[in-house]
Amino acid sequence: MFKRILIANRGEIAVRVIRACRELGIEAVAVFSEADRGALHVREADLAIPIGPAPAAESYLRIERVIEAAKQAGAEAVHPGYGFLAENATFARAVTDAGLVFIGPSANAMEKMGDKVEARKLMQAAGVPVTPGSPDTLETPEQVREYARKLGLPVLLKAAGGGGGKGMRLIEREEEIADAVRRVVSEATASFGDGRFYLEKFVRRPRHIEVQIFADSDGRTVHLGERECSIQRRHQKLVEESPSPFVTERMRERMGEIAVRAARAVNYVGAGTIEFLADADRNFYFMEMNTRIQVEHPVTEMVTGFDLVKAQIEVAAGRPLPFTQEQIVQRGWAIECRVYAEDPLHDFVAAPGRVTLLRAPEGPGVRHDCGIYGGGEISSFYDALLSKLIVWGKDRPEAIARMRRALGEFSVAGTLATNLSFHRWLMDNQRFIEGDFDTHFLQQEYRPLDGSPASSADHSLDDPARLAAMLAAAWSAQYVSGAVGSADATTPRKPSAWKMAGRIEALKS
Amino acid sequence: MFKRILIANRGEIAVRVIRACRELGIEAVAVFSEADRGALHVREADLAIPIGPAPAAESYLRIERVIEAAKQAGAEAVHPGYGFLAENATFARAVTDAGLVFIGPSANAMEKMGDKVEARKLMQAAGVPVTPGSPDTLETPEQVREYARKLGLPVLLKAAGGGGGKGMRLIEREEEIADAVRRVVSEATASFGDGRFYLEKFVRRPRHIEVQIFADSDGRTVHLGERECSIQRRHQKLVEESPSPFVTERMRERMGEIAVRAARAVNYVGAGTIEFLADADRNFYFMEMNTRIQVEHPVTEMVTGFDLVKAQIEVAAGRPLPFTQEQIVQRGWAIECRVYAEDPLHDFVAAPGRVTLLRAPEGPGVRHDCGIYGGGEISSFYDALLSKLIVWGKDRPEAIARMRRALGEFSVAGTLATNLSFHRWLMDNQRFIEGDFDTHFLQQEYRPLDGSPASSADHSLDDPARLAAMLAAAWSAQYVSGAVGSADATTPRKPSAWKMAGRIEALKS
Amino acid sequence: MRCFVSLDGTERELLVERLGNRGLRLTFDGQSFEASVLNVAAGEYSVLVGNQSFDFLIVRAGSELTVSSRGRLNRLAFFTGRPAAASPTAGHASGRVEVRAMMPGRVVEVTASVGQHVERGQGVVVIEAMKMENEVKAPKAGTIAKVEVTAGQTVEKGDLLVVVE
Amino acid sequence: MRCFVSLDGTERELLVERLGNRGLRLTFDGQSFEASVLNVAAGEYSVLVGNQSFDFLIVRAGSELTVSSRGRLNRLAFFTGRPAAASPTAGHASGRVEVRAMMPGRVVEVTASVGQHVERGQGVVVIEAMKMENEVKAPKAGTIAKVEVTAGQTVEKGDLLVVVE
Repeated sequence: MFKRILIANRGEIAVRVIRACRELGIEAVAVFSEADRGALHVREADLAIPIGPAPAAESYLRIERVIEAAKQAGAEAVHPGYGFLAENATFARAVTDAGLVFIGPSANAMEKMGDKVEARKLMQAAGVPVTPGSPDTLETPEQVREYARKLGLPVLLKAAGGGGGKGMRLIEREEEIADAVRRVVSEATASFGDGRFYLEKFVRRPRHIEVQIFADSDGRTVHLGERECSIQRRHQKLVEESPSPFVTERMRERMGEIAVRAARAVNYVGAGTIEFLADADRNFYFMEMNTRIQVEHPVTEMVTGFDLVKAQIEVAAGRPLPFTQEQIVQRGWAIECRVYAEDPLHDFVAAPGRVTLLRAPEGPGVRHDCGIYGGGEISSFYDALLSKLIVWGKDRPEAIARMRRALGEFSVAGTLATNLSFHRWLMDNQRFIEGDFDTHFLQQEYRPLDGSPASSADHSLDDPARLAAMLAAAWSAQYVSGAVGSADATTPRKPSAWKMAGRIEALKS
Repeated sequence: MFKRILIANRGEIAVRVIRACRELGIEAVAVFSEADRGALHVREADLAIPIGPAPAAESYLRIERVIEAAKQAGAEAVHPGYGFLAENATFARAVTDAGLVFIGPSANAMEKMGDKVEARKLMQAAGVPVTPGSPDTLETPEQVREYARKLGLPVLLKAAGGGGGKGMRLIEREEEIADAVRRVVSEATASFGDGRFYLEKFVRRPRHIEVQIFADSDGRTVHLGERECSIQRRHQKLVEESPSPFVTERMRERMGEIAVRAARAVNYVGAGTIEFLADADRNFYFMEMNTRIQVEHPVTEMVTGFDLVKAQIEVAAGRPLPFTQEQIVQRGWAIECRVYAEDPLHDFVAAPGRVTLLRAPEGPGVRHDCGIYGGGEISSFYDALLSKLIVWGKDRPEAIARMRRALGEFSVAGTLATNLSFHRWLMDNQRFIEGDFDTHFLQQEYRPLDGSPASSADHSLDDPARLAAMLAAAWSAQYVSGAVGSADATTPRKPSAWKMAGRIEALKS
Repeated sequence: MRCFVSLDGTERELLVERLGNRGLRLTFDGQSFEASVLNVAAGEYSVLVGNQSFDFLIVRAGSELTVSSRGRLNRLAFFTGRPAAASPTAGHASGRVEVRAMMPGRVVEVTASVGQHVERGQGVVVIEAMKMENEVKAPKAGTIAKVEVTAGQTVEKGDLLVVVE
Repeated sequence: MRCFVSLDGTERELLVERLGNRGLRLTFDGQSFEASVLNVAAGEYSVLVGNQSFDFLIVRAGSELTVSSRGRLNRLAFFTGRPAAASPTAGHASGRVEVRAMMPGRVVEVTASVGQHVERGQGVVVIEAMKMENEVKAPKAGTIAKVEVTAGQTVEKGDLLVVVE
């Protein structure tokens, strides 16, 4: 086993990997930018190496600097986390070339899955269902029109080098084709340096369901069941769960088998995820493979009981998979809420700032994977993910009730905003409770300012909660006059011109 | 289901019950003494009612005041937690007489199990093995001698009304009998108002293993496996785990069956625990039944996946047991460390005080059931239990590694002391790791000041950890002079007479 | 003391008095309420109104107090000395409105130009922060009177972006 | 600055200097060490010594600083202005020793009487606190010169219990 691992990441995932290292008796090396000297992953690590200025391009994304840090620290292996360099084949190769172990799949497998069009072809050859679409990349709007007619509108125009919802356009009418092509090419060129595009049939009422797979270097490949990830905004996942309320036992088995087949097709090693799109009839299609640990891996950990990050490290060290397919049994239900520094009342706009006070939920069935602390500053340079709140319950209703309870214990106060009120809203939403949702759910259902106190007439101060808040504020601001120790002073001694103006941003819960 | 429940307790168990209420959609009513206005259970509750001065006898133990509070708050049921009035049959009766539901067994079952001698007789009649001993209470030292000879020395002289290690004396030689009788009678009279005593054979290398049972009002009775509770000091449990590393599958089945038989013998309803003493040959004997939820219930929750406090409430509301014997399957391994305000370096002496800063562990497999917060005051009026750290792992080695990791994240700073260093010591102890221990383990093995830095020569300041601590202290005390912004100022500007004298209380870890 | 609380446009006069060490009395509209308020830790307050228990975190930033509760209220902002300032992207504003950056970041695109008519809610500037593109919207319908930023520029929170008249 | 650190009886002279905003240099025995120290939150400090990362909670109570680490050190107490005071129950004390209550509580029993000879570690007083009976032990062998408490009495932390000579 390794003695020392460098974690080429920051935030909650870096802390997550540090914890895995600790439990394996491995020393964890953090890297940090100038903005992150006081970040949690630096505080938690055994060793910490500065790697450059605040912008990620000048620090966390600098391959040679990260490898230099690994050598300087005497690390034997590098864990990339997710994001940053995690799916960068050049980085994986550079790590290997430097004589270090890359904790992840081969650069080759990454590259095969990184090109969406090549991956589709490979998957089709391996017998993995893909969405009907153009067999290859297209060149002109005319070709797009031709295939759009074959497939039937609506269709999705997608960048071949894309992923994560970028470089993608829905085409509902033929007139939109020219503009869609122009915008996809421009976005894709800017974002991935690759302007190629292809066409896919648009799946109606799509659910995003993915399967966690795991493989060791001897070719043992297993799946760990599915995750439901349809609660999204702008193609970004907000809430995930395992199992999926939509997936039947038969569908689970088929998805698992097919996911294992997909992984084997690229000789995959380590933790990976096969993302599927499922339609209302429970047909499912390969979307893409994520060749890294996912943000939402904890829900799988909680229902299977296996620590996937520790398993990544074990497999990278050449050990066999620590679980067989037979040992993997889903038990109960897990839900994850991603806590972002963003304002759910104003279109989820980014809302960085200082975390002055933080109170996190605890108790039965609650897991908190956190990347921040009270007193810390949330920088606008990086991803807005602050922490992940994960709960486990014996069934879905218990998991939802527990998440509601845990969210009720969660407070983040400071100059930042968080999306906690969105999660509270979701846990009370009837469609979510019934499991009746697809990837368009949020767009259709979430109307945060409708019916909230801010726009209703329910503003009376005789609501004890509002009264209590006001009194606590008055006390804290020392705006309270009157006779200390005397209950009889009904006349204020010191009339004050203090004005309190309340803007109540409460949702119904 | 109930709409509102009063919790006749404080500390972590009151918070635990509040969480169960929340998840069931029930309002939780706290009661508090004058010392507890700012206690965590008051802050977390929906309603909070003052019940008297700080001493428990004048508040938490005042039956009529607690019932009055329940009526005042409109509660329909009362959860007693553990300790205080939890096993007081008079209280259970008074609650029922007041038209409220007592969340626990009948007063009758409590009384039958409360009298140790009667309970032994009852258990023997039901076919439950009890330690060989006198068939009834004894009256004179002569009778004690007679039975001691029959049983063979050593023997235990025990108070009939006792429990929790009080009113108990080991007799190794006949000369000790007279003194033992005198002391047990005096202690038992003072503590329980009941001077009766009886004799039991002393079990060598005893392990304290208990079985969680649960029954509903229709007589369905199940067991939820065992807990290993042999890590004790002065008969107080410090660390518990489930399963027990000592118990074989066959023994588990037998213990479970016998525990269910014991519960049925008193028509038990709700959560209860049958405590057994096991000898080195895996014979086990009924010790006593605890007719309440136990401090260590979380380890059972984590391996079975069932929420026992919610189940208590459901069963008290007349619902059937939420699990059948077949559904109860132990998965993985759970360990609990009780965090007490006591000084493990000085004979575990009570060490109350203020908690200035608190940083609790989080992440995979970690559960923290906490009764305190940073800024809070730990009163000397009540039990020293601050919180419980519980971890789950897929097997015992993973659970131990995880506990070690979690303890490494746990900091409590202030004027109090905690026993965290003891737990760190334990997780590194070879006998504990091998599962080779009995209830005498702590007394035999724990030598906190041997080999610790305080008594070794390992005091050099070139240990970076010590150096770092000193520098942080110097920085925080603003005792650092010198040129800000200049790295060249090797001569101090302002010589200081500050003296730092370090007393290092570190254990080896 | 007497204080004036304006909640969504309605101003009320309140009387807040101290009762002993931990007690407060609040009077408005002829009704009185008493409460026990305890500052349990830095920025943390426990309040009992009758038997009801509430717990708040209070953070002060400039003249604004933000009260977060773990119960029913999500966030309640108090401003001292001045009436509530509407958030730049919320509500029906009228007259000349300055649209300011709600976060630090990099201006990716300016989608409005001087003299252009914009609808309420129409995007005017795109700021990249936290790896997301955040669209800043016009708080009211009107004409763009000024554009103060250009693409590529870095802005701080509160920096003026455009003016709508 | 120069400071004197006494660790378990050995006194050393140290030189602590500031380097820039976050840096410190410590010199002793002719060796120098540099570190980056950052006060990340109230009472919380992050220290990098070379590449090694440490994290401390520091609490001040009177003249004593307590440094808790999540790493190797459990607890480290610093005293300013005076040498380390031994805890009343620890170590080999000599001369006249005042035995004080280490916690608030109720005296359950006084097991020593004036003039009695006690061995080191022998119980002298039993105090009930936190539902436990805590035995206060003689820090050295000697004769009980004074007994200042009686059974049933309530004591505060630091109250004088007995004197051993």
